[in-house]
Amino acid sequence: MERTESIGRKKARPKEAPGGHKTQKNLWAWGLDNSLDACDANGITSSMTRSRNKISFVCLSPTGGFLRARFCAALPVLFLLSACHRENRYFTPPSQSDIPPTQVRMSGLVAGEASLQFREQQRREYEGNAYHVSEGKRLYMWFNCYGCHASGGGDSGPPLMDDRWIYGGEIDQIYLTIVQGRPNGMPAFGGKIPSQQVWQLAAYVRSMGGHGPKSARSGRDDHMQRDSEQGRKDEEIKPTAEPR
Amino acid sequence: MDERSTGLHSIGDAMGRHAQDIDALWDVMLWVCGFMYLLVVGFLLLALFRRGPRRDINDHTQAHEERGLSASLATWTGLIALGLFGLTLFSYFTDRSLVQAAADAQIAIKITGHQWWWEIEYTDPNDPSRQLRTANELHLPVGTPVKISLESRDVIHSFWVPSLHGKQDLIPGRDNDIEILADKEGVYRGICAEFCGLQHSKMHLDVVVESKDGYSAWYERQLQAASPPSDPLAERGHGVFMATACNMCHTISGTDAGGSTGPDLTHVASRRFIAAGALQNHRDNMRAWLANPQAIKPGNHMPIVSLSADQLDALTAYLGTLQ
Amino acid sequence: MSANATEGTHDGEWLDERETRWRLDRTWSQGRGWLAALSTVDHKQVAKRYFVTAFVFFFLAGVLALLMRLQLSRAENALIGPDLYNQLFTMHGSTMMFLFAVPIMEGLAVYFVPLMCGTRAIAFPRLNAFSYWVYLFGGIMLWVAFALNIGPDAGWFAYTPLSGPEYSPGKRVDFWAQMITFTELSGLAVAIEIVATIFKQRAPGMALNRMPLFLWSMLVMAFMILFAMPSVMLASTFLIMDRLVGTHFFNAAEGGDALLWQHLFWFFGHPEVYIIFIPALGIVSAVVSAFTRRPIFGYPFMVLALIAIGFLGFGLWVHHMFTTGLPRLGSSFYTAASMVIAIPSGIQIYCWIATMWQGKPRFATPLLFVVGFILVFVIGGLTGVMLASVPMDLQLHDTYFVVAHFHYVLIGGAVFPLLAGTYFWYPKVTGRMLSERLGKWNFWTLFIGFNIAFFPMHYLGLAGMPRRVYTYGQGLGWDSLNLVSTVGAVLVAISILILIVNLVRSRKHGEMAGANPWDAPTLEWATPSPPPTYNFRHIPLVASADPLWQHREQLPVMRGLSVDKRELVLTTVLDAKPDVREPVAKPSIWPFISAIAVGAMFIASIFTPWAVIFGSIPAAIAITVWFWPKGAPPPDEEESEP
Amino acid sequence: MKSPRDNEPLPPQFMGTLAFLPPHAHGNRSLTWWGMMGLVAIESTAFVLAIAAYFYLATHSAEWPPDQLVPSVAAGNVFSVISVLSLIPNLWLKRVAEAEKLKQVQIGLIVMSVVGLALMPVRYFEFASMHVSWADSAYGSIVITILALHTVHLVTDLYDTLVLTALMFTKHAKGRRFVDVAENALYWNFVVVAWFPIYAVLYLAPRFL
Repeated sequence: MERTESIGRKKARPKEAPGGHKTQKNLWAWGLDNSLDACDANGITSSMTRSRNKISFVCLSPTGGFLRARFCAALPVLFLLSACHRENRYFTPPSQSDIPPTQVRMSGLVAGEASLQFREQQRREYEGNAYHVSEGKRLYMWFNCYGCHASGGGDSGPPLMDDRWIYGGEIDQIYLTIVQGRPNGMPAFGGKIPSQQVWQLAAYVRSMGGHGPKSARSGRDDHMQRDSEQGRKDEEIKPTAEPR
Repeated sequence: MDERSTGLHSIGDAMGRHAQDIDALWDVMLWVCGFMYLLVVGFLLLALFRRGPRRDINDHTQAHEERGLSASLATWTGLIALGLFGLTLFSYFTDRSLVQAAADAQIAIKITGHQWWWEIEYTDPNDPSRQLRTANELHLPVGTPVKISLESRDVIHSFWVPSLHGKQDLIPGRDNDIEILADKEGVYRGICAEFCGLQHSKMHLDVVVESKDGYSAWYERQLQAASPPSDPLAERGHGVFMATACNMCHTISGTDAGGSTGPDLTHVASRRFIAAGALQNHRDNMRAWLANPQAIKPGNHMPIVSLSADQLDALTAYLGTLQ
Repeated sequence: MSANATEGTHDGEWLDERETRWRLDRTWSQGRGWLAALSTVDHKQVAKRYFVTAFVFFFLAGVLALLMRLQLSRAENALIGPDLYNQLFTMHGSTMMFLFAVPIMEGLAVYFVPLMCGTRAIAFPRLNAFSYWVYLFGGIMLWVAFALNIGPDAGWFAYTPLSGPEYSPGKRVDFWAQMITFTELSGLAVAIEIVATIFKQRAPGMALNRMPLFLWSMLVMAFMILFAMPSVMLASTFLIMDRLVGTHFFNAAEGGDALLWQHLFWFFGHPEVYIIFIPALGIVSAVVSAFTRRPIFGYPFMVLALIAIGFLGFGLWVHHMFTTGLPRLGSSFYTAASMVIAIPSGIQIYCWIATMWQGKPRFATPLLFVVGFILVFVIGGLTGVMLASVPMDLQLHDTYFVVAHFHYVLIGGAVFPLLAGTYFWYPKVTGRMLSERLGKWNFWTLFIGFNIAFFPMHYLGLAGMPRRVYTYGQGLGWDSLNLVSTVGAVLVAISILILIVNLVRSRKHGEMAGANPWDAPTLEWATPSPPPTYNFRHIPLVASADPLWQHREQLPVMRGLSVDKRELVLTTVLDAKPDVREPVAKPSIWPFISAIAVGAMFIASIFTPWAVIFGSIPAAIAITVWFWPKGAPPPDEEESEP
Repeated sequence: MKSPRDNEPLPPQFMGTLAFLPPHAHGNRSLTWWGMMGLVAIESTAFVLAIAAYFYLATHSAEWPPDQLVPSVAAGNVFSVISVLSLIPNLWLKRVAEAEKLKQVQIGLIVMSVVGLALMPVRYFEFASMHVSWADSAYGSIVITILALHTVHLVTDLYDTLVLTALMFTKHAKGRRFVDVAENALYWNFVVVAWFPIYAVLYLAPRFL
């Protein structure tokens, strides 16, 4: 796995190693660019990007002429970088291993340096990507997580949107919880859900608690908002700007 | 894939009552509009290139032809109005005949749109237990009016089989239906006609119109549960199906697989196409699809499940037995 | 007192023409330097920016179209994936409609309405500057988002629930919805200016029945904007609220309805087509009249037809929704209404051809484009008649037949006239002629390329090819015509390149034009090319619909407006009797600053709803400073702008 | 401007003078009035469409409002009464502005500012008396949105009035500024008139639908 270091706070974005997971054919040949390569130009990302699904018009900006130069210069680099990753649609799993390096630990509270790094990487990769989070939301319904945890408020299973975690609330800990199952009713989905989908689920679960960049989180659902009378009352009392 | 295998999909190949009515209307429209166009072009060319007296602004004599032009403006307007009136009437009566329901639809079918495939449910009005679920391949008896109710699980789709009828949208939260009546046996291609996201392009549907006997036979066959695999390879494939991600989303009746978010695979091998019309259904395509569905339909909801080559072979073989 | 000097007189003595011009130049100077460039309120300067900006967007959206055509040139092409392709066609449609077609028509109005009215400035010139900046910022925002892979991907029509919070993750659709807010705000502002200018600032004597048809068409367009655009602003507000603060307008499970979006969108979307098309009718009338050297045949019919189209345009929106399962009887009503609109369009076509019949056609490039317009547009109109029929639409809706139809209507009905207008008015705007030779090349490559590109699409649609597909299977029989279509698209691109060469080259090397190179009849030709900042040295007095054909030796004018203050004359609505002397606003940087404040508020609101509250404070401050009168007020009057 | 000879337009033939025209006028003789009418047209359309959306959603819902959560009418009534009464000083203000009487205009503007400020807390209670959040249901969404839409107009006009009040106490308070005051008063009329259909929709429609 290849990682690049940041040129500043928040700017680091781990990129995956070259691998056979390009879903779209190479646009290079047509002289088209990739916005992620625009990131490259800033020396941030690694040599290989995952999804060549963007034409960069940074060089062809809409106003042309004198406005263009000024305008390009004014682009906040940080915004550019985060946007590149946040909005990509990743259809294929990364080629490097995405299995947490630390093994089964029920408490999940102690983590070594390597696993901290890994955790950071997975958080950026999944929590920071709107498509992953939204896929996680879809799978949450598909695999009936909803059946026990409701919309995060908890039912027969524990709530997922508060800060209390029995088995750890970090993304890799949630991953392990899903994969391994937990006593008192949480089934083990290891082998039943492909790894990338588990990460997406974990990222969505994290986003329920307000983790991850706000701009990557999902909006409201397209189904009933109220799972229970309690949830209903809560909403009546205090309308939230960020409904689940 | 050759043209024959995709089935008819042209508005001109009208093989159902409704499509034929619309096709007749099309012919009239084409002739009337073509005639109007030729009139315009003729008048334009004549106006530009005619010989004879022309006046410009410096010529103050009151143009003699002014009256003639005014009169022909009235004629022209009348002609347009008449043509439009005729077309509107014709269109209206065609529409009446389209919505005229056949006495009683004998088969009730529900089609549910998903991103990006069609779920099809047949109910036998006489025997509710004879209900069956399939996907992406609609079988119909020839000459029998069928009422299809259309629903959507996610976004708006549109059900369209050009050879049989116009489209009808599948809208979440609304109940639409469409009646179709196929006159000729054959295979027709249905297409999702409302933009529905990443794989809108690959959301097709096969409509197989059979003789009534053929249809009944098909129906009976589809009602059967899947037969247990006989050869060892398929047996192993069955194991793979049950042990990995497959059964999270797919149902194979007669087995433990009961996932409901993906297409029902009980008789997947009997279908002409897989992946909602994206691939013809044969061994190599099936294997390629299982190995990497995202390469064939990027963004579709079937994930890449990492399977070894052996497992893939076994799984392909198993699915091949689900006739 | 010199501050009271007026044209023609100075303290009771005659000012000679030289002195008048010198004083007017000084009074109406827009200044120099970058600050002056950002502060200008000259409608011609602003309009030129509209032209350039809209053309750049046209070019960019055209590049996207070429990419799409390349992708579709063969079956199962792997050049572009679905994610990018969806962004491409969304950007193409949105840019062409919101950032090119409407703004370029607005730009045309902003440039020529005051000139044709014979007035010195557009009404509310600072608002005009503001609306341009807002439009520019909205367009830049959308394209920057696209470059950052936040390009909208739910189609230019953004149907819910696909565009809603559940199926369009991230900020892509939010940027699209805010772009709507930007451009519609800009469009509404321009519409108000146009209505006020045409109603109140026409030259003395230019009664309504002496107004050039171009002005009539711009008036109808402005009214349509006023009543159509609020609909899409409301819709996009609903959408963005659904996405960002969790409202349920389009959520069926909570009492919302997905079709509400379609009703609101098409209540705007169909008039939108006429908002683009009606100004084009005005251009065609101007060109036909000038190049046949006849007044347009049947002026009253033309005016009535324009107004009828304007009204009927609001009664058709449901014909975009025939397949959604609405009650059939209601649908038939919309069929009839949609067909009826062909009558006024037919009358217009007839009147132009009748004018050509009477007059002496001069086959210069503008007239060629008009002929191309008629040949192409009528096909689009007739396929429109087909699509208006419910049964036909059930088959043809959302197929390539529709793609062919509306490109015949929009390229035929708007781009051809626009190019006619470009060749016609370029001399007025720049003072130089465009090359006729390149113009003919431009026309023929466009005409041929366009038909090669789009005619086959009719057949593709009939053959079952749906719209908005990023690829199609082999064996469906759609390959060869798609390839033909792509070849045609390349020819169109070549044509546009020829146009660009012509525009750029002629700017420096074109033949000098003079005030009225075409011997055209309307007032914009009664002033030098390019016109001075104040448009007219003296306010014309109009006695007919074709003043420059009526008066060959001397132009009747009114004197009495100040040469030392920015002033124009307001006239009565119907008869254009002189009524009031109106001061005109001076240049100001504050419209620009206000546009920045408003733009920042819009963009920030994509990320937090609180931006609407906090962002409105700087916006309110900036706008207040803009309106606050500057300097010491003169004894009884001071300059300002409402 | 360097121009060739033929870039000179036709020589002028003076037919009369505009010099004696008044420097400003009220009502539809002024540009401001036309600009204001444009705004009113746009905003009326927005209101009409929002109300149409309300009834559209109402006819497509099984229960309207959901759970019989009918809004309390008190705050809305207070708002209605105050805004109707405000028409009296407002029409007077418009008249004195057109007569260009500075003292009276100043008084009228202060009164209207006070009225506008007084309406703000009432409006706050109106939001509360809807008993529904925009995130609850489509009913909540459209009701809150319509109310917010009207509030935007209220706030805009209040701000405009405050600015004009300040302006009319400066040296600029003459001539065309009276036109601005009169047109602002006209806009207030619109805000009040627009309130009535909205009142009917928000408070009465849920009771009768």
